[in-house]
Amino acid sequence: MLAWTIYISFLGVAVQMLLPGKAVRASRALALLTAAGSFAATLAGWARHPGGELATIVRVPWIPSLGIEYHLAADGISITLLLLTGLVAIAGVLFSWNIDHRTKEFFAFYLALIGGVYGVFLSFDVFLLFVFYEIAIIPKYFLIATWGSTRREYGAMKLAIYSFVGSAMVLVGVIAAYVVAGAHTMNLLELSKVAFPVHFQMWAFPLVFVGFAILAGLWPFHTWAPTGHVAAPTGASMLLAGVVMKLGAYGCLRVAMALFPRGMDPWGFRVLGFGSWRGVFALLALIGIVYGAMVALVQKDFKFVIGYSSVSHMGFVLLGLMTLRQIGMAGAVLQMFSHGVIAGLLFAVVGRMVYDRTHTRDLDELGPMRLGKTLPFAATVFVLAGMASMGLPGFSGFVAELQVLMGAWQAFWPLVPCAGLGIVVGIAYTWRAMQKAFFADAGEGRAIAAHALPPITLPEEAGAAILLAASIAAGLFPQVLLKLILPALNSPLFDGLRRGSWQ
Amino acid sequence: MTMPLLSILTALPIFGALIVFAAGRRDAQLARRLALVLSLVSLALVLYLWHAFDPAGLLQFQERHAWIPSFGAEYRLGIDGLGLLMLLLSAIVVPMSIAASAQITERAHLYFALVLLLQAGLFGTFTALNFFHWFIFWELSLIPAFFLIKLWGGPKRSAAATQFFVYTMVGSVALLLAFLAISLSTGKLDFLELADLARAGQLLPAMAGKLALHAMTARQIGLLIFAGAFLGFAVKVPLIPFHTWLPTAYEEAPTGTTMLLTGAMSKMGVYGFLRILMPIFAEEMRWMRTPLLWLAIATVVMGASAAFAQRDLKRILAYSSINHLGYCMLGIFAAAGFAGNDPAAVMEKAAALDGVFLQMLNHGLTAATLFWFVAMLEKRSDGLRGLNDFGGLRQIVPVMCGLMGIALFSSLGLPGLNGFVGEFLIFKGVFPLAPWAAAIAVLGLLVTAIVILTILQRVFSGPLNPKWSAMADLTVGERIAVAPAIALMFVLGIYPQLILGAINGTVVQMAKYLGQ
Amino acid sequence: MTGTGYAEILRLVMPETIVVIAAFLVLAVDRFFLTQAGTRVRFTVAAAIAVVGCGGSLARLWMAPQHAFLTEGMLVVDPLSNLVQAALLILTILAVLLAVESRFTEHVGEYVLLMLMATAAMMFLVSSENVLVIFLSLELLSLSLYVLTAFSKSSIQSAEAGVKYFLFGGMSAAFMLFGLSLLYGLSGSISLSGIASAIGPHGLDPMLMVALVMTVIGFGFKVAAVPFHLWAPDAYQGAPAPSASLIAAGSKVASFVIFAKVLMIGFAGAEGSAAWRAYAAGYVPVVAVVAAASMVLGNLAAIAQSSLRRLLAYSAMAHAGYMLLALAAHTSESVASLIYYVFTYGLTTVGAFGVVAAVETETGSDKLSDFNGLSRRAPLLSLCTLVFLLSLAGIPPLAGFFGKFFLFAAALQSGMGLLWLVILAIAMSAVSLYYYLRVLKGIYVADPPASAGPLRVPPLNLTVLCLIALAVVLLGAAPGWLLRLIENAVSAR
Amino acid sequence: MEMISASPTAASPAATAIENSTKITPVKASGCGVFLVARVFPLMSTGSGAGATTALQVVTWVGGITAVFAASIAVAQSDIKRILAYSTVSQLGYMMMGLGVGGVSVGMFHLITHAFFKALLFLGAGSVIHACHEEQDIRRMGGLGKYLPITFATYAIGMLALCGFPLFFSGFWSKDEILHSAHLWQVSQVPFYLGIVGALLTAFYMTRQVCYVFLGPERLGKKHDAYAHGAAPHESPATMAVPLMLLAACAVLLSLIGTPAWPWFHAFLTGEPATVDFARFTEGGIVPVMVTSSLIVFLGLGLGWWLYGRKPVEDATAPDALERMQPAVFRVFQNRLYVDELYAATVIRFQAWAARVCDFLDRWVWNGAVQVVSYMVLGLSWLSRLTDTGVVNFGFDKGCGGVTLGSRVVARLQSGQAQSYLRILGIAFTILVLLLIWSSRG
Repeated sequence: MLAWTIYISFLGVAVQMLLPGKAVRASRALALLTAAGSFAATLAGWARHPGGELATIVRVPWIPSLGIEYHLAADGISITLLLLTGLVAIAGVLFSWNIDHRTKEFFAFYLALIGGVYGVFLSFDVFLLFVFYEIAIIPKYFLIATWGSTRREYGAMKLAIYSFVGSAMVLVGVIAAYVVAGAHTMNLLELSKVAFPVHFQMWAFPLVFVGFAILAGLWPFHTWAPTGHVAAPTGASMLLAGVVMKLGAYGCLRVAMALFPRGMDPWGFRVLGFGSWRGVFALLALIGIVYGAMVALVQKDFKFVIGYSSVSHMGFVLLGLMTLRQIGMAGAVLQMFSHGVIAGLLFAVVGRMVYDRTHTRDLDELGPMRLGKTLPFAATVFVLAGMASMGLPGFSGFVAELQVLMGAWQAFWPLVPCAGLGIVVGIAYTWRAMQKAFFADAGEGRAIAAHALPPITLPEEAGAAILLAASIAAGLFPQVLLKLILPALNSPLFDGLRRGSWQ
Repeated sequence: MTMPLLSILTALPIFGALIVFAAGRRDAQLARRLALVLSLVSLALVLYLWHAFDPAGLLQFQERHAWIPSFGAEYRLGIDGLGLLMLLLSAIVVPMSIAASAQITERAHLYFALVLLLQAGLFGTFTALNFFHWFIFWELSLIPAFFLIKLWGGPKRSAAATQFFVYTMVGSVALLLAFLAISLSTGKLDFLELADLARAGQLLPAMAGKLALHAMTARQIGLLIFAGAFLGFAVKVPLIPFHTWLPTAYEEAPTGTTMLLTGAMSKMGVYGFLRILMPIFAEEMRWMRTPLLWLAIATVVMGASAAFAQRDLKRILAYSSINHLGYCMLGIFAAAGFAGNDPAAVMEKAAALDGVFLQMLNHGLTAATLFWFVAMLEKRSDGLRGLNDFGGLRQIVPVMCGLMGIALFSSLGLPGLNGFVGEFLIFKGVFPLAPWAAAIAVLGLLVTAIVILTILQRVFSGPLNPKWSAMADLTVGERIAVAPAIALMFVLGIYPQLILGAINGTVVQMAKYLGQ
Repeated sequence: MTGTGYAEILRLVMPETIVVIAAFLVLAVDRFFLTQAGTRVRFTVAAAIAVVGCGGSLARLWMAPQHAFLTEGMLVVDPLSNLVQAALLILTILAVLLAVESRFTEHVGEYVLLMLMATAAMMFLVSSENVLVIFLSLELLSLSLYVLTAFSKSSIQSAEAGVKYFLFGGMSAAFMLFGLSLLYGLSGSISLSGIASAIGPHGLDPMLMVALVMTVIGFGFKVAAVPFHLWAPDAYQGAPAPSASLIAAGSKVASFVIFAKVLMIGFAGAEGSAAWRAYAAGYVPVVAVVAAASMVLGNLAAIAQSSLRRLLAYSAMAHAGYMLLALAAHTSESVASLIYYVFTYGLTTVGAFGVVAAVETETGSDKLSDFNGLSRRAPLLSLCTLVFLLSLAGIPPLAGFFGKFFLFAAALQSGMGLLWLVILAIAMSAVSLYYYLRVLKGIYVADPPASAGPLRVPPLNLTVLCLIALAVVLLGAAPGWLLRLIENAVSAR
Repeated sequence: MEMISASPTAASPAATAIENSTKITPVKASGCGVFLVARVFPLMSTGSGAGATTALQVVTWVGGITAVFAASIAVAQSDIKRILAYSTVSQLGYMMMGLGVGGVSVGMFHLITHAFFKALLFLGAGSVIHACHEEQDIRRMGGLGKYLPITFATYAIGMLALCGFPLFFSGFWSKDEILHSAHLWQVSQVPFYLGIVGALLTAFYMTRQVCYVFLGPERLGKKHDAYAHGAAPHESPATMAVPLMLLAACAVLLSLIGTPAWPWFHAFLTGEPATVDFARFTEGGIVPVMVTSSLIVFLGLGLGWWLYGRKPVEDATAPDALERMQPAVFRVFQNRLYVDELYAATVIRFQAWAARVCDFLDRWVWNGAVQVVSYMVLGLSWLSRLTDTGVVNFGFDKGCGGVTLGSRVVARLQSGQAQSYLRILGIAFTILVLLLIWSSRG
């Protein structure tokens, strides 16, 4: 059932291309239908595998001579991320409702991207995973370069290059792993059973991890994220921040960490106080948290604030992964979901509700417009989303970061206070942006009347409602997702990790 | 208790907020009346709880459901005397604040909805017994408060609101981190269970064992974590020097909101100390006794003195609230700071805690009323509230200044009014425990008296400032509105048993536990 | 010539023969019957005959696969050679089909004839393990390609390209001849295996080194590896599209196959090693160095290009670099991967040149700016371009990616020693994406010139291109069967 | 307690406020205070059973000192109401002392009795003031006895009760109980003597007051001739007279419920049945104490009479008798022992200074610290932002730029000059051969 998420999406792409260029409404409807369809498929699949344990969906030999299989499988982590993808995809379509320039191409690329993402989350054969991973990259480029706003071509190309450098590193690692294993298979599970030589893991792990983590916005390879997010059209930036960054984190967990667990073992010597790659990446993640938040604190461009906030929040994901504690990693996966939803929401407000109406993202210019009064709905949504993003309890972000920090307390406690600093700064920038954009005091500058702005449309309200509901639901009943995630973390796939420094 | 009364109590204002927001869109008055009615309903509910509450028993009206087992989050509600008292206070203050917010006309439906949300936050905070559950409300109560200040506040509202919010958030984050550590080391987030652990002396070893931090002794770890939690509450109370958000916030907030802030929200901090820090970190508090007492003294004395230096009525009252809460802190630290559970010590601690409880209630009531009077004054002086803007008002608005005088005297601690009882008991309890602290803190009493009397003198007596010769006295409606508060001051002043009776069981048990 | 009569030989070389006959048939028909007809008709007829001829030869290869090893490796017919020949024929067919609509010459007969002769030459080339025959067929191939390059008499560029190609081809031919003669001198044999068995024992003496390098230079010229590439950009740019595609696709396939044969059979025993820090003299290091140079220089130079043809030329060098990796690895897997790679590469390049031709005939030039907004003017064509370029960039699930993957995997399987080269290759292919994306950006993102209406693409070309694109996708999505064929073929010898 | 002693001083706003609200307030308010202490008495006296806990000691001492302190001030006052106010304070001191030394019943009993006769006195004073056209200075009164007989009589009763005139007045019994308990107090005898002195002073200043107000010549007219308007001092109407008489009655009769013989009130508070037993008088030193206090009272009365009653004061401006004897001492008392000045000099000044300091700390130190921290964070943020644009992004862009540049250079190698081809070939050839030769040596 889950496999249909991929098929439906690509089917949607095909049909989109066959549509006549004029049929704008049709292609919108079709896009929405496709997204909803694949989401429904996800739900059905979830209903079928509620336990979160590993379940193979399709497994047919693909390139026998290389032992490559077309192997789709899902565990709780995949399902969680599939749910996320479905939600964000639907919301993204809703928030792209106002795209009328080359609509069908837009949605074709959009759905292709989604299909690729679904593929990554579902494929259990490293080769297949990589294939989908790359498939997801190209549409991003065109979405941004064609429909984007500021410096779109720069942003798009930057994103593409970063992604490709990353995937190049991954490719090297994967091929090397394939060869070294000599098992003539690309199956994740079997590869994870292979005991690679430690010295090999010691260079393969950082290679693959960084390769994926680039896409997860690991500092200092994060700069594609803000530029890309800002340049992208709303729907795309929702997908970028909401889903694509998760691809990176997912790859880190699924491939890098599952295949090369010993890569995180201590080196046996210390450089600048670091004893292992684990420590290095944990620190980088932490720097990402604080640094991203701080940069966001002093941005003038509303969208950049959100862009950097994603860097900061993805830092939590990576930190959680590096804790190697069950709770920390569960928190990381939860944070993937949470950040996906929240960032999507924030970008929707900034890009669609505000920018498409006021045509400026400069916080100082937005101030005098008194958007709090003229766009109360946008203001409300942003406040709620902001609360969620700053990790107020009751929203998904809180539970996620809570668990990540718990893991961090156990793994490397000295980092925790710094993470706390990151959270505080996060609160500061969210609140600053919110005030400057929506509730600025009566200042000079052009105060525009309410009627000057087109009212919030139904699709926007629907999309916002979906995402908000998701965030709050996950915040109040994280158990629902944890039930999926925890068994997945205990699956044999991560035996290596557990044998390693997992506690 | 089959009926989840506490959940209902908490849910009521939330739905109320929705109703007000939806219904009051057109008509500010309607919104206000609706909100008032709703708050009175919850007051009635609280009174029913009060009635149904068994003074002897401890934890009552419990509700308990599993929530997130993986880190010990539970849905657990329940109140003992402390919780009940706090519920009562919030239930009393909120209607007062709504009644005092008549001048809010712009986006009134939003305003009153937020007020009700704030009330929900308060109720949730005072009834929750599991950190996770409690923290949700603890944080969520900030948001309405923030917007109440931000959207309806005075000229410097943005700065004030942000400072208030970020400042408190810093505290919360520290608190959160501390509790993460605890939950890791024990797997529990339940206040009572943690308290039991702490009493059994297992908490500290657990923490030390689980978080084997580099070369840190168990004591250091304990102190580290305690410091985190302490910061969270110290900011909220606030203890000097974590208080700088308060004067601006109180000054800039619309007076109705200030009533809420000082009347109810400031109690959240003290409540946190009583419910969380004192039971769970008893040992650490004992270690840190002296510094803590000094903090409390600083809060008492410097709060009062700073109040003396102010020229704006609201700021004066703000600082004097700091000073009054300082007494609570003094009582708590003294009670928590000393070991030994011989009957005498227990008795003294009980006295101090009794005083703290009463002081919380009384200060809430009195301060709220005072700000209310300031609001009335502002209404008549179109916004002027400088200490020296008035003078001789007693000749033209005798009723107002009579009633306000009573409120002022209550806050000054005149015997016979509620203000006296709490402070007296606190000092009575603290004196035998930490005579020096009590002695120094008495200065605070003196200075407060001077401050309050100065208000009386500058505002009400002396030559009449001709500017106000036309000022109107309290209307009948206003008199009726404030009457209950004033009456309550007398009642509590003369018959504190009303409260002491209800909280006795809790206090005595607390005092007993503190010994161990 | 012991025991094998000419009939036998004729039977063995039937495919080549069919092609040659078809070639003459084309010329004859064009000369004698179609003197009055318009270019289009003549091209159609010629193409038809050529296609039939190649088809026949294909059928022959398919129906009656032969197996033979004539004395001294004069003629080696085995599954591998059959497979390669089949591929060559397919490429030729495509090239010819794409040529049908072109208008650059009056001498249709001669043109198609030369294409077929070149094809025949390539077929001979790949089915021989004898330095003499190799050299002869190489010369035949080169000569026909020179002419094909300079064929567009109207265009000065074409002439220039032809001259340069010829000059440089001459030099490199000289080098190769010198090298081969040295080999003969050293070994006293003209068959690769003979040479190998003769030089194997003594290891690598300076003479052999010189011979080796010279041979490498000769073939490096054919495969346009840096630094022997200098002819390529001009030739790619100047030559008429069909010739260019033949040069870029067919001759590359043939040259690489024979290059591999020469090195792996002829210099067996003199491999040496290019492993990091475990360096040993032999042809592997030479090839490795050349490969590295090709990747770096090809990719970098491609970034700066503004003409699609030149861009393709430089990317061709880069791809040559990747393929040399397989030679450096010199295992049977690597050969298989090489063959897969070069097939798919050839296919893609033919397609790419087809697109160039289609756009050129409309806009008159191949500047990147002329592709702006193509997706609005010719959606289907743009889609094909997308497929071709992404495949060249190595994006899954297109053939190019799998080619690269197999290649690198094979290279590593020969030992982790080549890891540095693989990493370089992958990094460079990441760089390569940049310039391919630039082209695609022009096509999809940029807006078409205001005046431009829909672009007219001849239906035949379009269908052919679509077929190629489809093939590229299919070879990518299901590389299994082709890979099996190749592996069987490789392991069969 | 300091509050209350300070409260009636007319200068301090508290008193004004109090007098504004209602005359009875001081009594009532302070009564509440005592009552409260009485209520929490169990709390206070817990622990060491002998009723001498620290709290109680504090109460006792404060009470005793207040009693004497306030009384001595009252001696030299000339405002009728202020005298009463200070006497109230001093009586409160008694009550506190009583609570401290003797427990609830003692203090409460005096509270009750005092409430009545002090109410009586205030009312009487009111009536007097009313009669004298709002004149409050006793030096400008005198001889009012004949104009206001009822007031005079009742006032006298109140006065005697307050002084604790033996046997017939409630004040005597309640005060006596206090003194008795003080006498029995283990901790110290000083409170007892304080009480004695207080009693003496009370008797003295009350006599003085009465002499000034009701006896002697009329000094009223000297100020403003009220007679011109024919408004001679006149007795208050019944509305005032009746309460006076009722209160007077109580002032006398209350004594019945608190005698040691029949301690009904004590019993009422303790909940035991009350019994009549005159033998109790003989118990531990009751009689001696009674006698002593009576003597003291008589002494005080006598002194007062000797000084003020014997030869009446003719002139309002005439210096006070005491003043004539001890000008310095009297002035001290008259100026209320310079309490206000003391406060002004010490507490208030210190307070003002402290306030300024705290305000400074608040504005600059605490808040400054917060500001500094936040600015540091902001600074760091800017730094990070600069790093991001200046280093990370810059690095990326420059890197890409470098590649592009390199590609240009490389592309320029492609000169297109056929002549250079051979050169390049040659170079490549030699390089490769050298490479091989060099490597084969190694």
